[in-house]
Amino acid sequence: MPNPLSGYLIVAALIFAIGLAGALTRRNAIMVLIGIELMLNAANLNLIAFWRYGPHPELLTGMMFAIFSIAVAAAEAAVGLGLVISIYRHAKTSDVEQMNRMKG
Amino acid sequence: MLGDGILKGLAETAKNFAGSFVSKERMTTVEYPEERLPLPEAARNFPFLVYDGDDWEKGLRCVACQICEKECPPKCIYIEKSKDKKPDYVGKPQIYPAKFDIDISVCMSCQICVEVCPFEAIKMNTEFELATDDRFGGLLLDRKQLARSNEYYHEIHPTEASEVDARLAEEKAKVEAKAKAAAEAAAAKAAAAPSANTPASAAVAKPQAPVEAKPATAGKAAEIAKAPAMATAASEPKPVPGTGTDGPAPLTAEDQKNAETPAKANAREPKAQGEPKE
Amino acid sequence: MGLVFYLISAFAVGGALAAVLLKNLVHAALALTIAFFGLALLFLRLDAQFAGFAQILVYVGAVAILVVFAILLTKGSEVPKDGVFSKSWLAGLAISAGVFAVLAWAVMQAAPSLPNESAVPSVSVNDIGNALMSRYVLPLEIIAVLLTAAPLGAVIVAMHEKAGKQEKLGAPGPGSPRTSSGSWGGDFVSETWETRKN
Amino acid sequence: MTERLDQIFVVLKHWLLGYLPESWQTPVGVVISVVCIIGLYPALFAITTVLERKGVGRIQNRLGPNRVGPYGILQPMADGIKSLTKEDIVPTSADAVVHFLAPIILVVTVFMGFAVLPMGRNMVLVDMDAGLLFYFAMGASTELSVFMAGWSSRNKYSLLGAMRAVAQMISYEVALLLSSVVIVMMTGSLSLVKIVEAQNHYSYGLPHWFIFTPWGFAAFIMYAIAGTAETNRSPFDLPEGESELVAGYHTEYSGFKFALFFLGEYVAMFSISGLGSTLFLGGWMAPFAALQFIPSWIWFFGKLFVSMGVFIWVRGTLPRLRQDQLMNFAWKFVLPMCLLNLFVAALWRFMGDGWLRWVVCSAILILAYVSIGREGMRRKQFGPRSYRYAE
Repeated sequence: MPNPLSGYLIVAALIFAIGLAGALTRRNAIMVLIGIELMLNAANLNLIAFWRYGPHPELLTGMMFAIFSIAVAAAEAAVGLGLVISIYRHAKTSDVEQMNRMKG
Repeated sequence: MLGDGILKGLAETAKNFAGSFVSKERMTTVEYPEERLPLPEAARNFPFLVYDGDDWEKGLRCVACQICEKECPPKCIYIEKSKDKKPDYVGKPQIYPAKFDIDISVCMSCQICVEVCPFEAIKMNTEFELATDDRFGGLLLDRKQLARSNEYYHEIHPTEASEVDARLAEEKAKVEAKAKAAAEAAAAKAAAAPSANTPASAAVAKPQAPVEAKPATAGKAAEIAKAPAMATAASEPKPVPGTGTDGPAPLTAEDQKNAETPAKANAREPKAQGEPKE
Repeated sequence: MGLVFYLISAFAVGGALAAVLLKNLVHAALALTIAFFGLALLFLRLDAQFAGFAQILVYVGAVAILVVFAILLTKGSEVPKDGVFSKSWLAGLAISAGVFAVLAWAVMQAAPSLPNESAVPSVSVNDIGNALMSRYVLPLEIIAVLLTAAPLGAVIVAMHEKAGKQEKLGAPGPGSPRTSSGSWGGDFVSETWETRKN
Repeated sequence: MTERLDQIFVVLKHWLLGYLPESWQTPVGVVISVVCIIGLYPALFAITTVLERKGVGRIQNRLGPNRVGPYGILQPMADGIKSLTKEDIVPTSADAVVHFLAPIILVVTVFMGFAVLPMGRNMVLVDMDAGLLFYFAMGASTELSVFMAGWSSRNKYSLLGAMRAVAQMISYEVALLLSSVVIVMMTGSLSLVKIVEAQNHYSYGLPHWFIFTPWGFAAFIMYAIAGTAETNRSPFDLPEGESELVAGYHTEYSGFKFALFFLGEYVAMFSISGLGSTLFLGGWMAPFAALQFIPSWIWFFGKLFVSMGVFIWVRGTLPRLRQDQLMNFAWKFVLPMCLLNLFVAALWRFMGDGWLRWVVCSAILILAYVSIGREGMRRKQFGPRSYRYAE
């Protein structure tokens, strides 16, 4: 790595790509959510890295963004998993490929 | 208000905690190996063999009649009769158990052996610390391990033991009286009066049966009554049928039936198995 | 840089890979917590103490548990027979590989112009609190509203509706509500009514 | 002299480190501290187990263990040897890796919490700026290990116990955090060292502990309830309710792994007690100004043992709650009280000095306590049990 920031960015990109792959290739709705969580986390890593090596760390912009993103991700996980459970109750499956009807 | 019950409970347990250091009466536990609670008199565990006197081998009351062995529901008693005889407590020569084993891993403490024993020879022990590291040999007690003195019996079941002693003493006295009567009768027979003997021995046997309500003891009475008769049989054969018809007869028949049933069942079993083949 | 960075990165990336690849969903969720933990360590390495601990508290303590609960509630702990990957997995893989290639290329292109080593920012929790309460107070309030609304919504969505309640809530349809009812009592009433008619 | 005794461990550590080259001192110092913590708390755990058994015995008018050694004080040694020599059984269908990792993760995360607890003046492993947050982050991680243990055992009892434990810990963690946040509000710091220092002054010979304020007292009660539930102690020991679930999530553990769970549970109790005394009871401070000559670490561990004694006392007194009572209590009593307490603490802060704030804050809290309690009792949500029998 030429400099530390790019190292963190590459790791973040890798985790983002892994999360994206998981969200796109897995059949289970919960696994899709797991992939999305990974992507959010990769974004958080980016934010923190940019805050750390940015020109004005004392302004805390990236850090704040990451903290808010963590909070939003928690809410998102709660709602997403609630939806998965609700869908599972209706369709008796959590396989996203079988959730192809508009009427439950 | 919410929580006052909790405070009340906490006060109660605090009282218990502090009180347990102050008053010994609060403590419900007994520190077992050092302290023991007295066992209730009716406590029972596994059977033991009673012996009189100091020598356990000589004083065993058991005459190896094998009634207990036959009656035992889980069949945990194993008796081998001796070839020779030794005198019992009344002085009559009897066979004795050459081998008397009780497998206490099988025994279920039902006390039936005690109830059927005509000789007061087997009683229930209260000893419960029988743990051993050998579950086969260690729990198979032989007659030496089973033998306990009559004094020990008095110690663990005082009321019952004194009753038994009184009964034995009474029987002994009666036997002696009867022996005396027999001797007198023999003397009388010598004086040519044979008809006098029969009512006398019947009178000995008869009152015992109503007094002892239990059939087992009645049977024992018959046995004891029979014993002197046999002793005198050599000199006088006549009283034997007289005593035999009087009461012991149905009992001995029942005993025989009991004794036969397992044997019969055993005999029948191979037949039943063999029948479909034929 | 240094060895520690590579170790932690390997930890996080390995956890993420395992989370995506493992067949058993509970294993995947546990691997996900490894990834979260690795990312939290990376945050700590970036001197973002508060964010790192918040990450552990929220993700490992709450989100992972939530995922695990959801897995157990949907009977997801059994491995399905017809494979865990969708039919179009190759396309998904290609897309994500492409995304990674683009991102990595961009990062590598920009690397020389990126800022190099910089001083450790001296940011205490106090500063974060002050910033939250002054400059970022509006986002904070919005997040607070979101965090109140989202769990409520999640609970309502996931709540198991009872048959009786549904009936009470539902508007009376064209038919008689008595005969259309699915409850035991309704069936009983409709049956007797019909038998009487016959 | 008292000064030296107070700092004896700090001085000892520095003296030991003096023999090492400069670059080694920091890592070796950390290692020494960690080893001390890892050695000390299991020893305290051993003492506590025997004290607990004897204490609960006394509460029930029994003697408790008294066979191994004089007065039974060597009982933990016997227990330890027994559990170490027992066969380690892993169920055939268990998930071996997860099953193996669960107790280790539990113990590690539980011990991590001690890193930020000040155990005496200048006796803290890391004086972290976000110490309290670190503590709760580690506390939250224990839930996962409990779940791992229950799930990997492939046993219904284990799984039920784990689900109960996780549900309970999540519910009460909210209360635990909210009751601690009051302290953070008043001191303006997440560092536990600073929190202790904020309480470190006396007036009329009495200390300014946070428990001696209306909001502090209310928060302490809520903290104690939530902490008891968080460590799965009686009366909140449903996850391992032996009458229903054999042993809950550690049903399928034996030997050393079971001992690790047992250790983890007790060390978690120590750490919750330690945090509680740091937040509300002045940490290593002496309760009276006149007693300050006694070393600070003695006060810390004394407070630890007193709170352990209360744990044991409560265990010997209260019966186990039912699951619905547990949840109702968490969400309908403890949580509203904690939220109200936050408001009361803010009020206290802005009312300035004077007797008025005492009256107002106490009145609000007592009123809320009585009314929420009465309402709950009326609806039979956390009152005495009522039994319904099958018809």
